[in-house]
Amino acid sequence: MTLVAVLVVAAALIGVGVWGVLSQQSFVMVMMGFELALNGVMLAAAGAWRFAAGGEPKGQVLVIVALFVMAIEAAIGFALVVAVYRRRQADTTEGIATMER
Amino acid sequence: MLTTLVAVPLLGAIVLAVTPGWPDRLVKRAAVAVAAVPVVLVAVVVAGFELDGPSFQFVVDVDWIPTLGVGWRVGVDGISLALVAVTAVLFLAVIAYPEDTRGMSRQYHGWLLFLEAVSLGLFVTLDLVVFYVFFDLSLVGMYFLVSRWGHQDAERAALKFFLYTLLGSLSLLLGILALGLAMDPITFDMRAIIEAQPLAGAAAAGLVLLAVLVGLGIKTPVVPFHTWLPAAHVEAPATGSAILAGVLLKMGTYGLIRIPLEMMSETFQRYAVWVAVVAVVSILYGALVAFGQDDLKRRIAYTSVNHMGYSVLGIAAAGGLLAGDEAARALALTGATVEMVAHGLITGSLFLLTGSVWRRTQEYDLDAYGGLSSTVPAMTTAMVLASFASLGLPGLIGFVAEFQVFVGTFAVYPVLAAIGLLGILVTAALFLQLLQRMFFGERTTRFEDLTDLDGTERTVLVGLLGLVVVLGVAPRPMLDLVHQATTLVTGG
Amino acid sequence: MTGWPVDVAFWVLAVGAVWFGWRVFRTDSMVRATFALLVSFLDVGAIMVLLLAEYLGVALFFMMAVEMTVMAIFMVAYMMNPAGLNPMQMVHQPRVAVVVGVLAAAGLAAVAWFADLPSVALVAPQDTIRELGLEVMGESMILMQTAGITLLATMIGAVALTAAHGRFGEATSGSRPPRLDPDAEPVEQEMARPDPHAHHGGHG
Amino acid sequence: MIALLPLLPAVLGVATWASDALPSRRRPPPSALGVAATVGMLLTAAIAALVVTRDSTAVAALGAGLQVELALDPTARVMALLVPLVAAPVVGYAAVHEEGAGLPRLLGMLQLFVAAMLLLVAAADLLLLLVGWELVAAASWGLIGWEWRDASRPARAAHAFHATRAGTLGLFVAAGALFADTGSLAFSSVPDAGAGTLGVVAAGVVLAAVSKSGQVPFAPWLTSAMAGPTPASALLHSATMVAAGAFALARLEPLLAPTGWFGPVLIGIGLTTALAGGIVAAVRADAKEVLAASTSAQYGLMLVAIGAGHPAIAMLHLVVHAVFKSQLFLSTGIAIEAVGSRSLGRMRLGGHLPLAAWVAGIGAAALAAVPPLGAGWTKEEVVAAGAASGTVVAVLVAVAGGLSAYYATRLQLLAWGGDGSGPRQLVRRPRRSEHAATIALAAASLLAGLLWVPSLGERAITALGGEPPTGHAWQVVLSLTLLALGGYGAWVVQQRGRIATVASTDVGHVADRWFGLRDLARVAVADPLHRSSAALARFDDRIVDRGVQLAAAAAEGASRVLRRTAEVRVDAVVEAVARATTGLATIGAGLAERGVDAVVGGVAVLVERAGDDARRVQTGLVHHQFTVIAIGLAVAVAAALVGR
Repeated sequence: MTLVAVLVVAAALIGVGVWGVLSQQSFVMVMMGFELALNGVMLAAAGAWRFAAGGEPKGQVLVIVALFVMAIEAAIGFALVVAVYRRRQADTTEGIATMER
Repeated sequence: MLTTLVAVPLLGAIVLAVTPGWPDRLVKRAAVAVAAVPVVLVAVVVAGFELDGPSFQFVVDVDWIPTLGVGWRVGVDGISLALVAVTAVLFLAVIAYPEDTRGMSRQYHGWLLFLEAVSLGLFVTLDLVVFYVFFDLSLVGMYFLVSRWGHQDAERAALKFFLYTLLGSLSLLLGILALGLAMDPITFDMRAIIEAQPLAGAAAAGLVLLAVLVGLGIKTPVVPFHTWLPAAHVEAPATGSAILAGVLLKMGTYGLIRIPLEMMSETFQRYAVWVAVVAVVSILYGALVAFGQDDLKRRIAYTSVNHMGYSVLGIAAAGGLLAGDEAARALALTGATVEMVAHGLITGSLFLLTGSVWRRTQEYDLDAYGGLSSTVPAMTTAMVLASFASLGLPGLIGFVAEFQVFVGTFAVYPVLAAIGLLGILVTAALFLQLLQRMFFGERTTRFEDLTDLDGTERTVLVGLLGLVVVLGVAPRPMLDLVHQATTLVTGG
Repeated sequence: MTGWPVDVAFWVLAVGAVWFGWRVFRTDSMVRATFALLVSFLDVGAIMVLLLAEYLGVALFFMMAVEMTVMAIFMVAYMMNPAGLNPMQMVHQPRVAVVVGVLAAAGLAAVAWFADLPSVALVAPQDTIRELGLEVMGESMILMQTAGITLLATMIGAVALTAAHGRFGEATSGSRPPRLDPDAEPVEQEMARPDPHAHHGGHG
Repeated sequence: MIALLPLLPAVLGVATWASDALPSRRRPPPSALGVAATVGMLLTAAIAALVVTRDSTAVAALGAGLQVELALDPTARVMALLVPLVAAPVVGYAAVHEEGAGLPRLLGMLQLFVAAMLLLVAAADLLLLLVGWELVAAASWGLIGWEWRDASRPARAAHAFHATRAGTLGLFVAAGALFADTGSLAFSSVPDAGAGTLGVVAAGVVLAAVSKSGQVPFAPWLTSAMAGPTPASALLHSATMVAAGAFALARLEPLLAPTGWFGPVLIGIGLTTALAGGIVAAVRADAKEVLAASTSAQYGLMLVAIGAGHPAIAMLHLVVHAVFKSQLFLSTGIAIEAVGSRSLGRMRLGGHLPLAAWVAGIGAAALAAVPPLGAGWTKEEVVAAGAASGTVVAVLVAVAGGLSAYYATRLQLLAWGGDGSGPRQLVRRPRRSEHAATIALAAASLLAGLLWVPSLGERAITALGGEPPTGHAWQVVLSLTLLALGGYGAWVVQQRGRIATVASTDVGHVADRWFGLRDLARVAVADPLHRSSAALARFDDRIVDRGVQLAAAAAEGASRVLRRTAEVRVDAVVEAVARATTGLATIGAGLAERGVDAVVGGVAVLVERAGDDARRVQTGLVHHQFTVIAIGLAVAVAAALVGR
């Protein structure tokens, strides 16, 4: 278990997350992709805290901040999904194209 | 002091923007009063400027984004002070000049004041990032001025102008970033970059120079990047044209002095001859194409290409050698700067005059006119004076500039200077023909009851053309001011 | 914790995290996707424990367990096909997504692999939880407080967004009723449909 | 003190002109203006005398390392006195001779003309010389185009301005070369310049002077300048505009002669012009244009003297020429007003106006260089000076003298002949003050005859810093013989009644058109200029802007590709391609058929479409935005890596 190994795993998670974000039509699935990418980010931060920062407590704080971001993203995201669904009956990204032209 | 200079018109613009319900006449008076403040402030700065002092004076330096070395830094040397002065004067004139505001007097004057703040800010700032910000903001202001108060096809012309010059400024941004990031520690302080010459000898310096030159060349404009200019000018309101030609074009040549010439002198020296060639092409091409126009405003617009060519030629000559011929190179650079001042005053007057013509006749076609001299003598006099100033008659400021550019350039690029001289012949032809077609000969019956210039128009034009004459007859104060800076720049 | 058992556990968990992450987007059932994501998170939480960040790992367990449960309920309540009874493919631009995802992963991995990263390992054993507590209650206090406020604002915002009745009237005003047939045009509703041109006012 | 020399007439001129703006009841009458202008000129002459005796100079720094200097050398002293003295009767004459609302403008401009000329004369450096040079040209533009209601006059004024401005470029080059080499523009720094620089300076000055003095190949502009009012022509041809060229050459000759080619070139140009101008003058049917051509010829003689190393003689000839030529113009003006036409064929006014005829006769005799008059002496000196450069030169100068005798006689006989074939009635009789002006100038012409007194003549030359040339008797005999032949020839031809119609013969026709020089200027310069500028204007609209169009098209293509990769509806792509094709077809059709308008329209369409497409990238679909963000990030990272 080395820093490089942890970061590679994190990169893989982020990559899968990006793929999901870009390929999924459903808003919920898009958000899952984001969560997965953030998951990778947290892993990378934890790995860096462990192997590169010598256990400096601020590293853990960084992970907590990422956790916060995830929580906020989920809350606001779901709220928006609900609001959009109510207003436009849309649950996929193609459903709202009002910004076009 | 300089911060106030920028802040006053900006505040005026904000106040006009956020407080509706002004009566139109009050808006005009308030705007004129606000625009008069920078003129007074500039006079104070000029009076307090020490000719044997340091290069940049009235310096204020406040950190803004310290980690990137970006700050609110202002200061003027002789070159920028001359431009600041002409900017303040021209804006006062333009704001005072009557224009059809289409019932949006508040917005019109607000945008003008905003443009004034941006232009003054661009000339006084000593920070490249702030310079770039103002460079772009000027496009925004001009876009709205052209699109809202322009003629029929104004929207399109404004969009073309905006996109084209935005492209240029993006190219410029690349160059600015390269310069700032090459500093250690990173800073965008012009003085520091001039001192350090960060890209001297760097492999990519040529590319950076190219990016900067393209960016500034579009704004100036030089052939072949000039095609946005006639379209924008023809559709713009006359006051907008006056600002565009009188102030905004100077941003290109001013940048040319500050960035390539001062900050990358070694690299610039290597390619200066090509810049000079482009300048000569601009001079001849601009004059010839202007001669071929039958549209009053397009003709004057193309002479801007020609005149800015003189300025670029002077700058190229000043940067054409790293050492030697200091007196001639300083003379060329002084000429280039004076050309900017001269072009601002002269072409500003010419465009304001076309505005007066347009408001009376709604006609730009030269062939529609003839023999106006008897009906509108004051307009004729003003036009004749402005035309002769533009074609470089001695005793008027245009000659001072052109003489210095050519004599100075001769030491560095004699052949190019001699070829460029042919431009003044064509300029003479095109202006005399313009006068002849509009004002002399048989009077056309179509415009028999034309009214002559009114009091406001006269006052403004007397002011501008008075400066053209006074600075042409007694250029000493202006030349001393500018020469202080150009001597330092050219190492004389 | 060191030694080969740790390495083995790490790799097992790592492969699990990525595998289940991948499964999230390859299953027909929304609920199943949600749980796959949960497993991926739990794997990462476990890796954090292996990395001696016990607090973080455990916090991740709990938080994700709850969040994914909520998400599963959400799926069942709102979304079609929660149980994956019908096979379905709700994707777009799949090739672009794959290419970009692979590039992102490869790029980041390349950075991890080739970059000259600092190497200051944590000297075990150390009371990392206590240090974290002191940090959170000490120097990073302001950060935590800000985060708290932000979370509060998030809650309020989320409630406001989802509320059926808001300050400006019905949340459904101007909306279209649910369509029963997915391919049918939306039914026009009587109530308060905004003027379609009103949105374009700002473009001039 | 010396600064007053140009300043006084300038101020007076502006004041005179400005009186035009006064309300009509407070406007001074023309007579008052005329008197004021004449007195002003005399005052200026007095100042010139003071400056000459006190040897006043002035230096002023202009800033930017430039400095200007006013100083009079012996050559300039003569000019400084001559210009206001010739101008005094001319402005007085103008006030009574010309009528109409524009009189204050005319008088004002005449005085400004004098001011500009005096500045030019007093200049001791190339910058001021150039300033005066251009101002003189501008003033002459205003004067020639004075009657602007006739559209042809401003056009001719522009012709004059352009022709002399082309020469002015030479002064620009000279100034640039001198400054580059020595860092100064003063005449006194010319000897410090290297050989190459000296050559450039000399070439520039020669070009400027040749164009200004109406020499081949610029000569036809002088004929165009005849569109101006008579007093303006009188001043322009005698002491101001045209004189500037010969004056500048005379003043700079000692500095420029070391180039070696300076003298021969001047002699060549001068002789060619003297002969060609003489022939033109001999066939023209327009009274003023005869005088114009004779001016070219006379200045040709001065150039020969300068080229032969005798600028002092040239200056003396310039002085006497100024006196008799201005008088001839004023006299001719009387004749023109009397018959209401410039055509020589309708004059023969000797019977009606005997006094004017006799006065004009003195001028004509001077033009013909008949001996007891000063002009005769100076011409003989030119012949003698030319002989120093070769017998051929002397012979050709004498031939030119014969020609001048021919056209002077012809002019006199046709305009003032008293055989009664003139008009029955005069359109307008001359006023007394018009006579006074011509008589004053004729008297001065007669007075110049004192130059024949050997000691006086030689002193005049030495006072100008020259040396009298050594003449031979054969030259005098030759030149007088040719002179008599010329005069007799003109008389004989006149007796046969063919003299006014020479221009209708083939040879005469060619000569009348300045041997094709005017056409040459049109075909070689003006037409190509017009054509090329029109072509370039079209080129600019069509082709250069095409670059922008192409860029727009490229942007369109890029956005299309982007859209395809983003997998937006295929039919939109097809539609865009179709529209682009039709758009290109429109542009193609527009280029071929409707020209500029269509191209401008095409530009607009393309710009608009590029804008549309740029906007279309903004689909409003979240996943497209995410994709763009991801790609952008990757590019940024890559750039950061590459630029590291």
